[in-house]
Amino acid sequence: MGTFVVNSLDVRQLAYAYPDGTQALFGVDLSIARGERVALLGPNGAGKTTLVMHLNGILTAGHGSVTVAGTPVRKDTLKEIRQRVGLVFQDPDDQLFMPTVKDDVAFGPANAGVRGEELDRVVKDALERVGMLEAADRPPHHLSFGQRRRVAVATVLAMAPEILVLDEPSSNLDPAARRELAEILRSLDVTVLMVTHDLPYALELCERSLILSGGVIAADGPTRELLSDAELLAEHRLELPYGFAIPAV
Amino acid sequence: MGTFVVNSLDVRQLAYAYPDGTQALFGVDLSIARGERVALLGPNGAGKTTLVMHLNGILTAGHGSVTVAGTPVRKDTLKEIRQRVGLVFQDPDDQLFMPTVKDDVAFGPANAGVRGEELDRVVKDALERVGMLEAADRPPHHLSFGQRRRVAVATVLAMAPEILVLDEPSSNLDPAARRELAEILRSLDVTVLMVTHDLPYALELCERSLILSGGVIAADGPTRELLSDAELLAEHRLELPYGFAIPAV
Amino acid sequence: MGAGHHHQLYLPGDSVVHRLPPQCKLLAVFAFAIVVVATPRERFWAFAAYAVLLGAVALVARVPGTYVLRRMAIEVPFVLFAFLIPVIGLGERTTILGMSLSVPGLWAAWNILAKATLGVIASILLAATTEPRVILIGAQRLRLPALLVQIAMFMLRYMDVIVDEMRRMRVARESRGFEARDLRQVPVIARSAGALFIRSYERGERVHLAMLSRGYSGQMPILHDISASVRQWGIALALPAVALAVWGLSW
Amino acid sequence: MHVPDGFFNAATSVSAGAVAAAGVAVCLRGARRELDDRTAPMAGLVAAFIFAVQMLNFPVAAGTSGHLLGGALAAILVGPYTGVLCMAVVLLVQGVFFADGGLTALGINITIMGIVTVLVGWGVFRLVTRLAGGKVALAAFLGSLVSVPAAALVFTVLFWIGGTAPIEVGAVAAAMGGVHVLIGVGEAVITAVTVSAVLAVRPDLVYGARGLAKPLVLRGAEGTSTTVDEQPEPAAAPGKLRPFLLGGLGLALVLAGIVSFFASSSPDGLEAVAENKGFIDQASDHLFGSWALADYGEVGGIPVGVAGIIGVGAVLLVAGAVAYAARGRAKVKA
Ligand SMILES: Nc1ncnc2c1ncn2[C@@H]1O[C@H](COP(=O)(O)OP(=O)(O)OP(=O)(O)O)[C@@H](O)[C@H]1O
Ligand SMILES: Nc1ncnc2c1ncn2[C@@H]1O[C@H](COP(=O)(O)OP(=O)(O)OP(=O)(O)O)[C@@H](O)[C@H]1O
Ligand SMILES: [Mg+2]
Ligand SMILES: [Mg+2]
Repeated sequence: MGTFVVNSLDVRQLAYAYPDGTQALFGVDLSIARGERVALLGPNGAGKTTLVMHLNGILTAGHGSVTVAGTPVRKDTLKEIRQRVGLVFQDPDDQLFMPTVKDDVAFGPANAGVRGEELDRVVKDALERVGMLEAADRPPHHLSFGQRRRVAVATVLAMAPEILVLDEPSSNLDPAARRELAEILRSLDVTVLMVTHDLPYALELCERSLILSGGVIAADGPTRELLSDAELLAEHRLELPYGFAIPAV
Repeated sequence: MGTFVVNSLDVRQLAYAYPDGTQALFGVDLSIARGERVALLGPNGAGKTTLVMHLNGILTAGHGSVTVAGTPVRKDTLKEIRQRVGLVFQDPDDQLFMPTVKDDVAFGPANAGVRGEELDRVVKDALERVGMLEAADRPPHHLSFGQRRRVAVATVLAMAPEILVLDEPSSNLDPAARRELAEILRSLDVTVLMVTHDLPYALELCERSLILSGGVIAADGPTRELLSDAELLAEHRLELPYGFAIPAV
Repeated sequence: MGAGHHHQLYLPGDSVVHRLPPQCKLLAVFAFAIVVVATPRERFWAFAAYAVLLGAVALVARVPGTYVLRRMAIEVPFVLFAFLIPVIGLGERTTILGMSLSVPGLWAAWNILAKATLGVIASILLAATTEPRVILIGAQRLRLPALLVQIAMFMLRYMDVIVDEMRRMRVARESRGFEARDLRQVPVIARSAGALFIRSYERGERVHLAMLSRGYSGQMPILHDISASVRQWGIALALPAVALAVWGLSW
Repeated sequence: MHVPDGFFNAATSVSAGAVAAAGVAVCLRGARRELDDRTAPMAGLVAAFIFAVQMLNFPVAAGTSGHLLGGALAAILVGPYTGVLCMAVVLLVQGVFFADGGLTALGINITIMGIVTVLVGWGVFRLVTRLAGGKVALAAFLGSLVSVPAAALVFTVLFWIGGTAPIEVGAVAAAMGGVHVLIGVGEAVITAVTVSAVLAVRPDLVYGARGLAKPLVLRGAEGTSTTVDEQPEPAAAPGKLRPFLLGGLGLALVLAGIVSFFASSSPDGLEAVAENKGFIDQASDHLFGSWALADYGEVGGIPVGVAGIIGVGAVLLVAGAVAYAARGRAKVKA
């Protein structure tokens, strides 16, 4: 009896157009296995955010299908899907809405039925990990941008999802927080898909990368290999930053 | 007869508390000479955005003073100050408000009295520089985050300010756009103050850096020197990224 | 809450009516409303003529009748009220379809229905052919105090911001496993509603500051020329002028 | 409560228009004191919020519906002058963009829903804050609670005098009053919650509670700290109570004056008189009888027209006096 392996994420022929008519995705195919950490690279306007929004059903496929851990994303499975997939938005303002940081972080676990002391513990733990415990009682919209980004990450960590999808999580973080986030991600035993423009960060964290460009997957392979291919990178407005050299293994 | 040199920016003993009581600045002192390009570094929540908002009078000093090119920032000088200082906000959503990208970029110059063909030319030019000319007729809130950031930069470029203040302009930009922005900044003959968490970018662009930490200036000196001082950096949650080495001169 | 539906108020188009400068249209609609209201209620055919006039405007502007009908729902409360007046009204009574109705009440009901409906349709046509922002620029041209125009401008913007923030908050809630199914969830909505006010305000405030930092001084810069030619005034004022003529001829 | 075209007779519409115009003019003056470039967007937000709040409709007996008004909320958040302006803008936008409320009834709508609610709401709010010492949420609750039925009452009285439909005033008053007391409770809860929420995180935004800020701290290079106790710009304190009471009194007088003036133009009343005197025919033949903006042939032009002009004159006089008084106060303070 062979084990039957279910991919964490399976996207087939996904196409999507925004209500105003702009088509952003033109048939995206990708699979991510359980426990993988994958970087999603690509130029501005490539459709990364649009793709990511499909992974927990915030946008619903115009065409094609999205399957999360074997469950297709459909109206009736949304609740389950959203418990499994934790999404950190590109804009922290999209993520935070409760009157205090504490309440905001507690919101997800509370919806999943966590209560009382257990809830307090989960909240405290998540805030501690991102270094925002002191701000627990402040309103999230009165934090600095980077602080909001950290709280946004905490709201998702608190839900302990199986699959973590992060849309440019390191932008606006100070360098130490950026490294701490990398450590958190490495310490978790979850599948990670991370959108980023920070190629060294992708290399540091993710074995594998995808390049999304013009609404389709243009390349898929080991990060180290993709980043060594200057021509491929240049084609998709990617390039290694000044002063950076791919470290030897 | 010695020439009398006026600094572009002079901040003296600036302190500020937000209306909810959080004090963000505790006595900031800094001077930036005409034509300098200076990076403003510091951890999340250090007060960088708060400081930057004082430079064109969006926030008004609780204590202390801000002087722009010899003119103190006061109620009656605000109009003049705002023509001189162009500010790119950390969150592009705060910056864009008109129904189309084109109108948004035209807003500043139109307020300054530019009209007709001249206005069209200015707008086209600014959009071209950031590579967003094609989106001229789209509504800004229908753009991707990185595209919005570029338009935000264009709105300020179109005003041709003497002093350019940018709050994390490179975050969410794709690597090519990040380099192009650096080229634009280098090509302009203006004073630049740039907030950033991207230390290699600061090194690439700015001779001099300031570290703001806990609401006061903690260090001020040549970028190369500051970035070589690992202890100083660590004290303020700064560190050079993985795989980066300060290039030899 | 339908605070955002002003997006659907405007039907983009390129008709003569669409192209008229906003100040002309505004004045025309106000003048028309005054003529309608000033028409004695006994002059049935004058009201018919007004209706035909509005129909002609709708035709020229290519505003579909179904659209106008849908938007007329705003009138429903008063239509109901109008139907009640004859029943609860005082004075001499008559019997129609077996119901005892007040005669002055019937007149009053007709009066309200006819005039309110014509007024509503005129406003609908104005809003359907002119963008809200542009209407305000027109109002500014007509010397509506700048402060009022400014408040109205911000109000329109904030309607967007509120709707936008509401959408963001809803998406954020749902993506963390929240479903508004039953009443137990009301407190959550209520708590986040408190945050909504501040959030909308603060976002709007930052945007306003961004406007200030780009030289905004209380008046929107005129990016597109909207000065009206004599001919355009003529076209616009044709509506109230013809209505006035009808009014004059109606005795 | 949005009155459409054709609901009130011309005299009432014109008089109310004059009251509204005078009121708005006074408030434009007064608002300059309350409003700087920083609070202008606040006025816009309050207007948008009130617009949204007014979309919550409740059925009222007699087939109409009532909704939350928001005048008290506006007054507490942005001050009474600006509050009236916000309400006026909301009504203007509703009338012009949404066809909600007739363009010729704008004056009536602004008078009832803008001026009356703000004056009553703010008056009660200030009274309570003064008597109960700073209990802002409570004052907000009571202010808006009273303001709604007050507006309903004014509506009923105006309709009785100048409405175009002959109905029994008692019944209308009971229905309107009853339902609006209930609406008032709903509005009071929303106002109190909103005001407390804003007060908790942005106390500087509540006009009715301006005042306090902590001293700033300066940090020196060697970790020294000094406290500076200077307040850059003392925020304008809420206006005195008396001008508003005076204003309210003035408005009440004016309305009462107009009301009694035109009491005779209420259809049944006047009709009786007219028939007695046998001047209905005469009136409708009369040149001015048809000139009058009046809805009514049977009302006749001259009395209404002339009365209208006199009424308008009176309104302008009183409004001018109120404006003068308010300005005088501001000067004394400065
Ligand atoms: N709400 C929207 N309505 C219409 N078009 C949109 C909307 N959001 C994004 N788009 C368009 O869809 C395309 C893909 O946008 P998306 O946000 O997915 O890009 P992205 O890859 O995330 O870019 P970035 O790196 O800048 O975040 C772009 O062309 C963008 O202009
Ligand atoms: N609107 C606000 N109300 C109250 N406190 C605020 C507000 N905005 C920021 N703060 C607080 O002021 C301090 C400085 O914030 P600021 O936004 O200036 O930080 P920053 O240096 O720009 O950080 P980042 O790198 O995260 O953008 C922080 O402690 C923050 O929580
Ligand atoms: Mg994106
Ligand atoms: Mg910042």
